[in-house]
Amino acid sequence: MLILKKFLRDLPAVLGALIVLAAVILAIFPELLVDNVDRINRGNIIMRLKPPSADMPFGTDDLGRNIFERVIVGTRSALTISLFVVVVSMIVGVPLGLIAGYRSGWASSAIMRVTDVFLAVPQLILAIAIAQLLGRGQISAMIALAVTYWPFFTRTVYAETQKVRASLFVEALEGYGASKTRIMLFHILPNVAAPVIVRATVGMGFVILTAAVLGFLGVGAVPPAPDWGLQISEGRKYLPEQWWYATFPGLAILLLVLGFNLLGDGLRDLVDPRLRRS
Amino acid sequence: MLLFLIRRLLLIIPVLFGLLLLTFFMLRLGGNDPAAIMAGDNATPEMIARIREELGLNQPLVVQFWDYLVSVLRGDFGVSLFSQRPVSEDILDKLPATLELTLVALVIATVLGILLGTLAGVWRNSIFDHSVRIVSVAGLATASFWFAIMLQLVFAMGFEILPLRGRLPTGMAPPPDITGMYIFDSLVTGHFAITWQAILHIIMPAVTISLGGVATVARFTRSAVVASLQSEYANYEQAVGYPRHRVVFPYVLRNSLVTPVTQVGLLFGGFISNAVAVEAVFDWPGLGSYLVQAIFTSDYQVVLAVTLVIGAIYGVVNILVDMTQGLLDPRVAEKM
Amino acid sequence: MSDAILSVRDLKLSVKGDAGLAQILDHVDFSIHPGEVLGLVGESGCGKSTLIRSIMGLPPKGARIESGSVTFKGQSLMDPKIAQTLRGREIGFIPQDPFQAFNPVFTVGDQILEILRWSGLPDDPKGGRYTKELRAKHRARLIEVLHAVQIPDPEEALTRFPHQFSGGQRQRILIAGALASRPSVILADEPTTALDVTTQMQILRLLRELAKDFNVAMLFVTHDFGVVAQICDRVTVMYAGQTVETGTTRQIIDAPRHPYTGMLMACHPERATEITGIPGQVSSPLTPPPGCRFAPRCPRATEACTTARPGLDRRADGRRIACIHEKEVA
Amino acid sequence: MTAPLLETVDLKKHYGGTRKLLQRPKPLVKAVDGIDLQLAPGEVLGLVGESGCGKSTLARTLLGLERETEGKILFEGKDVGGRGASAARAIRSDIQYVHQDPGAALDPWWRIGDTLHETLKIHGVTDKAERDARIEEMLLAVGLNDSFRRRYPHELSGGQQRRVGLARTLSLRPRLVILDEPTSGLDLSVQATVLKLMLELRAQYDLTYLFISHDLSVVERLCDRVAIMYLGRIVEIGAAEQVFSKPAHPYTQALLASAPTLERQEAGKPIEGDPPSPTNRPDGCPFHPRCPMAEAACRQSVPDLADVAAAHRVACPPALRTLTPQ
Repeated sequence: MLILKKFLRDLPAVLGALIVLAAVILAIFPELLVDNVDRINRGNIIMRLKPPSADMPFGTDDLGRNIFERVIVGTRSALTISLFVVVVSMIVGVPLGLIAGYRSGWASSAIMRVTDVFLAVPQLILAIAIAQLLGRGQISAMIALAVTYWPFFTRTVYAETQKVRASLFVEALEGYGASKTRIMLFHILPNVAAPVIVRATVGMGFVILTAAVLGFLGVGAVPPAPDWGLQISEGRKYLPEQWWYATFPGLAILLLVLGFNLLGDGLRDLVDPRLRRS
Repeated sequence: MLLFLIRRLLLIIPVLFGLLLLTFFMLRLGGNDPAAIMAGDNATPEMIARIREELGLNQPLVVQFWDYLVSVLRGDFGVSLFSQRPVSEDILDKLPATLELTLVALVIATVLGILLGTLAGVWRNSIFDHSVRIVSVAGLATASFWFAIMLQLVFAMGFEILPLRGRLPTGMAPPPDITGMYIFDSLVTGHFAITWQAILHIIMPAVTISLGGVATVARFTRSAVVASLQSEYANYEQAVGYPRHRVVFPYVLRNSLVTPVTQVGLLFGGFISNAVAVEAVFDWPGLGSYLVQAIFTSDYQVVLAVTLVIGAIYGVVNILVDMTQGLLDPRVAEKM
Repeated sequence: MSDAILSVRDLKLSVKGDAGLAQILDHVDFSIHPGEVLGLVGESGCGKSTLIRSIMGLPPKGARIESGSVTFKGQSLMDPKIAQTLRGREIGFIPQDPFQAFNPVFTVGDQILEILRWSGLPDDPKGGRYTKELRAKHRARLIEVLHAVQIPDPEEALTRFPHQFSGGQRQRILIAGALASRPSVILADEPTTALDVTTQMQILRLLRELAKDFNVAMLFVTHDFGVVAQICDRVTVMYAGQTVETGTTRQIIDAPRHPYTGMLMACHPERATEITGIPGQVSSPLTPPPGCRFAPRCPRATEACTTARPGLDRRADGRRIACIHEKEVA
Repeated sequence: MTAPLLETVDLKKHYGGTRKLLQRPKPLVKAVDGIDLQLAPGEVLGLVGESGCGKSTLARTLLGLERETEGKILFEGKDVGGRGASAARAIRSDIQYVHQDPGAALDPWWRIGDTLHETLKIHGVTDKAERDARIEEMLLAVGLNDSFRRRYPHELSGGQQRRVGLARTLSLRPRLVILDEPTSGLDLSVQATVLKLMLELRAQYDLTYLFISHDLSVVERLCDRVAIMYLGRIVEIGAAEQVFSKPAHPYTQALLASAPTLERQEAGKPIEGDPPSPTNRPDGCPFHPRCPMAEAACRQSVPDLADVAAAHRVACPPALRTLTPQ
């Protein structure tokens, strides 16, 4: 309860939580703001490239589609991709980091060497290559991002595990004869959970950004999907006259990622044990 | 120190080997048939078979990998399917453009990030601190390619004060080639008109790339400064009569630089990532756009070589970062 | 007795924090005379660190001085500007933990010379710039003091980094830093707590000699009566933010009169006939008991103790005791 | 002397001394270097030394957390040495440890009650009712009421944390308890109550203590025998009364002279120099560079313990010569 109260006092974090919450609701129920979700890909050539108006606050695109509605519906794919990527990366990366950080021996060095190889090149480059190999589409983008993102979790968990491992209470447990598995699952895991949750929250935003780059470069979603990165790439051709086309999808990315980052920041402050003690 | 340098350089080798292994098998097992691409759209199966024979693509993959490895060690990265030139020549052409861009971005990120972060840390919880926080969180939330487009929209298309794309105006000849980095080369050779143009052209792409970096460096500097100001030694320094500004600079600041400097190494990867998309937006003839094009055309020799080069640069940058830490902190230096 | 150089008069201070208003100090009162070593003794939570910071003119964030004063030779240390000019120059400081007090990335020479740069020496030209010659002069003075604190090869020591010294040597260098500017009083905040026994005794003897040689007064904060016996001339005892008893070292150690001092001394392994302790816990500064703060744990407490704070009265034997049951002269 | 509960024979624990390719060599640290120790059932043996003397390493090696480099560990005459960490802990479950900082020894995310339950579970007490009963008993024994089960570690004061640490260890019904600086960082008034509690518990549960401390006054009060350690070796051991009243080893003498008492100690020069680091220990007797009695032979060979009186042994030939004239 005290924690909740503390969280509510952190205005930016609350703002972030509200943004994320709104995005989740819109991803599940786009009907709330979109008249007919099935029709968002249907063009209307007469309405082509109309500037923002009260009716269509973000204007229309080159096929006369309502950009506002397409941006709203785009929330769903953005969140789906990032949730998938982050969850898969955590499932793979967290146990590996835990093992590498707590056990010593060949398995642990092998894990870290493989992680090093993945981290030796920027994630985006590997992701583009893999996405291209798998063939263009949202699914390949998701797989490509997941395959290249898990090492980040391994690294975080590895570092945190080493910190916790050095702490006196782990030594005490070893002294009392607790098994390694018990220490790892019941003591180290909860203690590294906080930084992992923070990392995952910020990671949601990061993946949305990376996925948008894939869409923009043309290795992600396929038209006519209402993908934000893809929309920016299409809208770019109509600059500067039809500025709204490329601008609003970008603002949507900014807002949602901002939401995750603010939330992650707030959580970081919240779970900081130094602050918890007071 | 020398021992440290040698050991670290040697440690890059297995990582690069692993990287090569990963990309090689990934491309060959999952990718398109290079022979089919080389032969073109109208090739007959016989032609493709002949090319396979010539390139040794019939051999087992392990043998192919070995052959490739041997030629890489000799400095031969093969020939680009797309440009029909040796890949190493292409890379030497494109690398300076990317290096120039990332270096300028690095300078912007470090200088601005440390400045903002320090001031925010010193004036904790002030309006300035809150603004830096908002700006940096927003900076980390911005898609770089979109930000690039917005900059173009405002400064190149709207106010028309900055050039839209490229490294130099069309028609302007590049300065004599020393490093391939125009700003440096033109300064050294005295072509100041070119310097000016090169700077104008690099502003928008460099700012775009550094955006996330400024934010990251600022945040890490701020928290390090805050922690350092609350440390025992900062207390001691105040207690024995150092004036406040001296406590901050240089005493607290130099301590606080260790963490952000680590970040700069990690940032470099982010810069190259950003460069891929940003180079595309600004038509910057660098390694990033070269790589993207190679990926799209399944030019696998190029993809392999460029990933390797980027991996090597990344490794060297991280060694430099560790050595900088040694310069900042004598305790670190002693362990080297 | 000559006039006090540093006096704390009836200091009452509260700190506003997240949990509420903490009444950290409640009428602290003592003074230090030229050349004497005054021990300030109290257990954790008695407000020693807040008091030290307030004396230096660096009260903790959110602190409010509700009444009283802290003065150095008549100048108020509650004025941040005056305090800034006196810190390092007239008031030296020796910190608790020599392992933490040094900035790890600068040489010890840089750090200690920085003190002299801002404090100056009494015979420095007034208002001048900080010249090379001045720095050389400060350096020479520092080397002289480093000799006095028995640092071998001071010239070379100045160019080394803190981690290259042992704890005892670091503490010696910090002592040199406190003495170099010829201050008239030094605040020593548990300067031997972090050291080993043998090193502690070396440092205590060194401090005792230096205080005499440099003719400097000292406020020596500690929780260890053994240390007090070694170095202090007089002692003032604090409990939960209140001064409870002040007297000469022998008076306090051999014949404590305030119930708290008495019970505390009885806990000392050398004195205890039977190991006991003091029942109960120190009250929280957020909800201090009215009147005498020790009353809830005091066997002699009566109703009167909980209504009004006892005054710190001077007794016939020269000490000052804040206990209504110790009115009669012993 | 009755059969010892715990005995070590020439126990050594060395670290480092290896060099990997292209790395800085790790210096060889002889943290514990040839310790012969006997603990009689029911006694309190004080182990005194300054930081870096190897007392904590000795404790960890006895406990089984570190594997000894050389030497024997016998518990009730049975060889329990030469095992890896988990095997050693299993066979030495009669030996338990109370940490120097019992607050940090508690997992910050676990309530006290859960931690106490877990400790018993690890030791195979599967019956929850029995665990509850034991925990209740132990909390009572250390003077905490049952409500502490629901508290988190950071909600406890230093003294309370130490009580929980004692309850946790004693719930395992050990025979020998290693107490690592059990009073450091405590206020005088709290320290007294904790010491009192430890003596009561020893009587109540028939315990043997190995009491590690640097605080001589506490050791003097609490211990039956005392061993003085310097750079990985025991330099003097004997009945507490003997050692404190007639210290034989020059280091012990210096240590006693350095401990601040309630009287001002004017006489005697304090010992010179800093406690040396175990990474560059001198040849011969490790104390000779600081020793006022040092002679040529001290620089060459490491002296062994020899009887100076009944149940009082010292590792210093010059001191022996003066104290026991032939």
